[in-house]
Amino acid sequence: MKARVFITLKNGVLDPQGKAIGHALNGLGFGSVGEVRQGKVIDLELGETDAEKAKTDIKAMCEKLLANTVIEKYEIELK
Amino acid sequence: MKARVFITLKNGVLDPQGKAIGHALNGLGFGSVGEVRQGKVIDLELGETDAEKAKTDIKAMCEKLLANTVIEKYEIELK
Amino acid sequence: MRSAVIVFPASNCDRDAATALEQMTGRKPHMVWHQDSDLPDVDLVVLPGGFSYGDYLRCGAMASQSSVMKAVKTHADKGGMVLGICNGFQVLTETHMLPGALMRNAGLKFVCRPVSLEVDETQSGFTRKYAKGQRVTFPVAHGEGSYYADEETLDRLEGENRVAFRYAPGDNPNGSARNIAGILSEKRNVLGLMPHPERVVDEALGGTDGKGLFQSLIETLS
Amino acid sequence: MTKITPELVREHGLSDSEYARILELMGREPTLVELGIFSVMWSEHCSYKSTRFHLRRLPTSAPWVLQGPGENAGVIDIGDGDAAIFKMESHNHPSFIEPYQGAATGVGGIMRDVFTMGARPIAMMNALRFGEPSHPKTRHLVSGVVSGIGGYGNCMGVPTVGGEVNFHRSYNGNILVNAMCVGLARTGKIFKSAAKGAGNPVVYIGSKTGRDGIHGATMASAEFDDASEEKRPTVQVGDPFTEKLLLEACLELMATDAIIAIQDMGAAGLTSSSAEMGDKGGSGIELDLDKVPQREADMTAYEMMLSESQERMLAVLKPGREAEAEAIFRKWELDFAVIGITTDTKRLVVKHKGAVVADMPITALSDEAPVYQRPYRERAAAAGQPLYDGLKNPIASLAALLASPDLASRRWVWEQYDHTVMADTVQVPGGDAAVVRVHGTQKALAITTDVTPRYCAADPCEGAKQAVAEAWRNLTAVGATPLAVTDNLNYGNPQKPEIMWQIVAGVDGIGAACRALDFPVIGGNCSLYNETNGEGILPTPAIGGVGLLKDVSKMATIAFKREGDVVIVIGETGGHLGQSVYLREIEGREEGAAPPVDLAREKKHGDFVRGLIQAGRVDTVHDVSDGGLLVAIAEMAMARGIGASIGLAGLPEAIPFWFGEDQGRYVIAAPFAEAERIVEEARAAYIPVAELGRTGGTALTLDDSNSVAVSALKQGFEGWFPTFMAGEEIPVTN
Ligand SMILES: Nc1ncnc2c1ncn2[C@@H]1O[C@H](COP(=O)(O)OP(=O)(O)O)[C@@H](O)[C@H]1O
Ligand SMILES: [Mg+2]
Repeated sequence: MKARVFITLKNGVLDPQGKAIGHALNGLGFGSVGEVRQGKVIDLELGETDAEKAKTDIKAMCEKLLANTVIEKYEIELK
Repeated sequence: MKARVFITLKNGVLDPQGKAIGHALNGLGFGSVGEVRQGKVIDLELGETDAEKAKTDIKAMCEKLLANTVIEKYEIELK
Repeated sequence: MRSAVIVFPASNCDRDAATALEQMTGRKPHMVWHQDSDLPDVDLVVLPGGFSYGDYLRCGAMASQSSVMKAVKTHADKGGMVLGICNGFQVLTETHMLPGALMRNAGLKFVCRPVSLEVDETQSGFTRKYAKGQRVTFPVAHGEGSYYADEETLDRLEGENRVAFRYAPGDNPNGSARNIAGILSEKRNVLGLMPHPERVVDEALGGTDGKGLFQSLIETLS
Repeated sequence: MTKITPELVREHGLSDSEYARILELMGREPTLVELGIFSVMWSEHCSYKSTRFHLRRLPTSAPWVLQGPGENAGVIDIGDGDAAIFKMESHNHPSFIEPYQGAATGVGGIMRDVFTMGARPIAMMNALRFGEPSHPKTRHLVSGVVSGIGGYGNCMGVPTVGGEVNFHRSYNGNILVNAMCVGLARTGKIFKSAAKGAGNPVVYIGSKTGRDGIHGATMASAEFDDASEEKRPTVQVGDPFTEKLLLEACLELMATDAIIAIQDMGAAGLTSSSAEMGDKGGSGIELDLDKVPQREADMTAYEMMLSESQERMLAVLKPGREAEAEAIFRKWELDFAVIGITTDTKRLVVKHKGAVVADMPITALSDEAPVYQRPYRERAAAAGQPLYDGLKNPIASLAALLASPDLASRRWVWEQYDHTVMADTVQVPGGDAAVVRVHGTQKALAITTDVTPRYCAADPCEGAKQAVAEAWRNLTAVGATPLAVTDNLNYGNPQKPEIMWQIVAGVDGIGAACRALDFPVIGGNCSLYNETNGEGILPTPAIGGVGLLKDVSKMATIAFKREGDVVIVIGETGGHLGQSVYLREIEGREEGAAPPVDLAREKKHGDFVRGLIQAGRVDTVHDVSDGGLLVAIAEMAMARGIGASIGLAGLPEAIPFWFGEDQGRYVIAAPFAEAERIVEEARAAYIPVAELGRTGGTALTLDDSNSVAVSALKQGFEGWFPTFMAGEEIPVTN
């Protein structure tokens, strides 16, 4: 089974990269672009077949390693 | 309107980070984890309201700036 | 004073730390491999700078999971001293032995240059040989050294005088909150800092301001 | 089995006559795998077919040279059982296509060349050439290349301590990224690539093999056109984390005596490493590709033999030592596999899925590889002394020059490189040469890279001489004894007679200078076909020089250190404005003769200055190069903010005197009494010498009247690069 994990900065945590990107996009003439935030996406291949079990595993992976919950939040998407 | 852009390495392009993450997850006891690939996710706020127009804009942004099309591919998702 | 330097895969200031420790204490530190599950009997554990695991995913994230870090935690819980420099500081925040997080530099670029620091707290085993407010110059060399913590945490750190080093006003190289360059744990036996004291213990390398930190440790631990 | 069509042959960059030769050597039609192997081994990049004949003219030996050209890197003896091992290599085309990864993998590649010989890398240099600042691509390329070099070198924990950056329109479509690595080993513990003996296990170590950069080697030998930016091969991605593990694991294995031969897998990966090891060892090699650690599913033999996946090495072990070696690589969590065996057949035999997919005489890939004496057409060197406006204010021009792209401070670049890790960098970027201590000793190595391409364009031979002379001078200026060089010959298409002439003359110039200065060439690299749409780059024979300081405490730096020091210039100031930065930036013209290099004087002046430094008599020295005398003095003032009051010695024309680029000159600052002695001694030795004035204050003052605050000069000098890069769309980061 495949899964995709999104790791993004919590609201309120400054994101200089996102800011730079937004700024650059405006500079390139994409004036309609407002706030930009950059995060990570991690695609996983899992031996696990039971969706529920997979979700709990991935949650554990996020808490333990994939996300730093001091600054980041995560969403899990199974495919 | 909000949009989310996924930027991931093209297939076959080495992903050292993904490789190391997969290795670490296995080491932490998540044995069922197979290949891992890491990419970027960029969340955009757009003034644009017409979905079609927005898509073309974002495509242009990816080609011009957001993705390094030599090694990366991108997907666009409007919300 | 007996010390140990932890070696993670792609640590790269481990030798620098060992050289400085030997020069200052007259004793070679133990070099401890990340897969070891216990520490030799030492007074000080140093987590060196470098790019443990290539800084992949997040700086210090994977190193924080290594088996030796459990032993380092126990050492600290028992009141043993721990010094984390640069990547070592990142490992300490990732293991939550120190609060907050170190994020990509505000300028988005790696920066290697001497920076002017203020010793903000001298009531610690790491800084007692400095004078409060003393200006010292240490080099920084990092891409992700921007210290972040929420407002209460920052207030608490300041309230408890746990900010050991600050970037001098106007010389903050990475956008760290409140110019924070190095912080102490609640029990004040763990110090994490981004600048490199071990690179300034030799006149030939352009300064000896780092000696005070090692002399403080020697005085405290012997 | 694939039919070998003329199209297929051409796609492999092989000419009809080359293919005819292949048929002859093989005695049959080659298999596709064999054709691929020929195409990379006979490519310019691997075979040096256009330059090899000429490179033989370079001086490569000296009593202190332990290993000249021919191995992965050159080796010199620096006393006490220590050896310095170094090499410079280009990664031009990949860096133009993907600046971050191209530059990063260039750094990784040159480091492997050095540690494969048993050395721990202790310093990196990088010589960079970009298009004109106004070109739309330039910022992005600068940003990507610099962060790629930093991203890889910083992670490796090897300080990047120096280099060069130039901007010129001739590089608009073909930038140059030349990286140099210097390492240290013990003279008794140097590892080579000769796979001697039959029946020894051939082992593969490092990362898995993927479809990375297939045909990179042939690409690096093919001229660019805008289309090839599209039909490019897959780009290699660097993995500095794995390289760091590979470095430590290799050094650990090298501490045992299990290794017979070892060689990094560079361009043409498995192919060139196995062929070269067999060739040097006079043995054969048999590979079983099924054993090769693979990253991707169902890779073909062709792909595996031509893959340029990074962070891989090939080694030949003593029989029975496999387990011991494997344990080391497992500890470092690296791949390890016995993939073949050495034989006595002098043939390269490749098996895949039970079938033999290649079986060829190794000499066909080495000795029998084509060597061309390509026709060249000599072009008269540019001549004449250009006119100039003698009424221009020298101080105003100085300020403008210091804030111009080629002279402005490179701090923006080198602050992105960790240049102090390893805690032995005793002279950081910003001086004439970087100085790195030999760990735990008072000895140090001085390192520099130099070439002035505009001189080479005006006069390929004199310009090449100048590159060597300036490298020698930069080492001398810090007090080091210059020992040897590595070169990186970047030129255009050798099949054009006028370009071939630049190469031939360039080699002659390097040879002459290295002979005269006792400065042998112990390694190098050629990068040809540096053209875009038929437009060649300025000829750019970059020279990487290494010297030794026996006592680092005597090292000199460029900074004025005291008030009241006498400022002296050693060497003749004839006012040569031809091809000068002044002429280009202030008068807007690139013309005239390149400054001639008098090698005898160069040596005499340098030996004199070095003697003063090594005797501990002077600590403040700067050589005079780009921009001329006044620029050199300004750099000495800006370094610590101590000014100077100077004037013309005698009454020559001011502009040529202050801005001419005559060679063989040094500026020295010393206390009065010492300065007087130095002047006398110079005169006694018939060395031209002139007193220009005194240090002091915070301004640079010309002829007591014309003055500028050093801080103002510094503002322009430090300001150009950050201001230029601020216009960058978004910083390239990994
Ligand atoms: N790409 C680079 N990386 C690191 N340092 C650099 C780079 N380019 C220039 N520098 C440093 O800037 C200083 C000035 O460079 P340059 O003008 O080429 O010196 P010189 O004229 O003495 O050869 C030198 O110390 C050099 O090492
Ligand atoms: Mg110089």
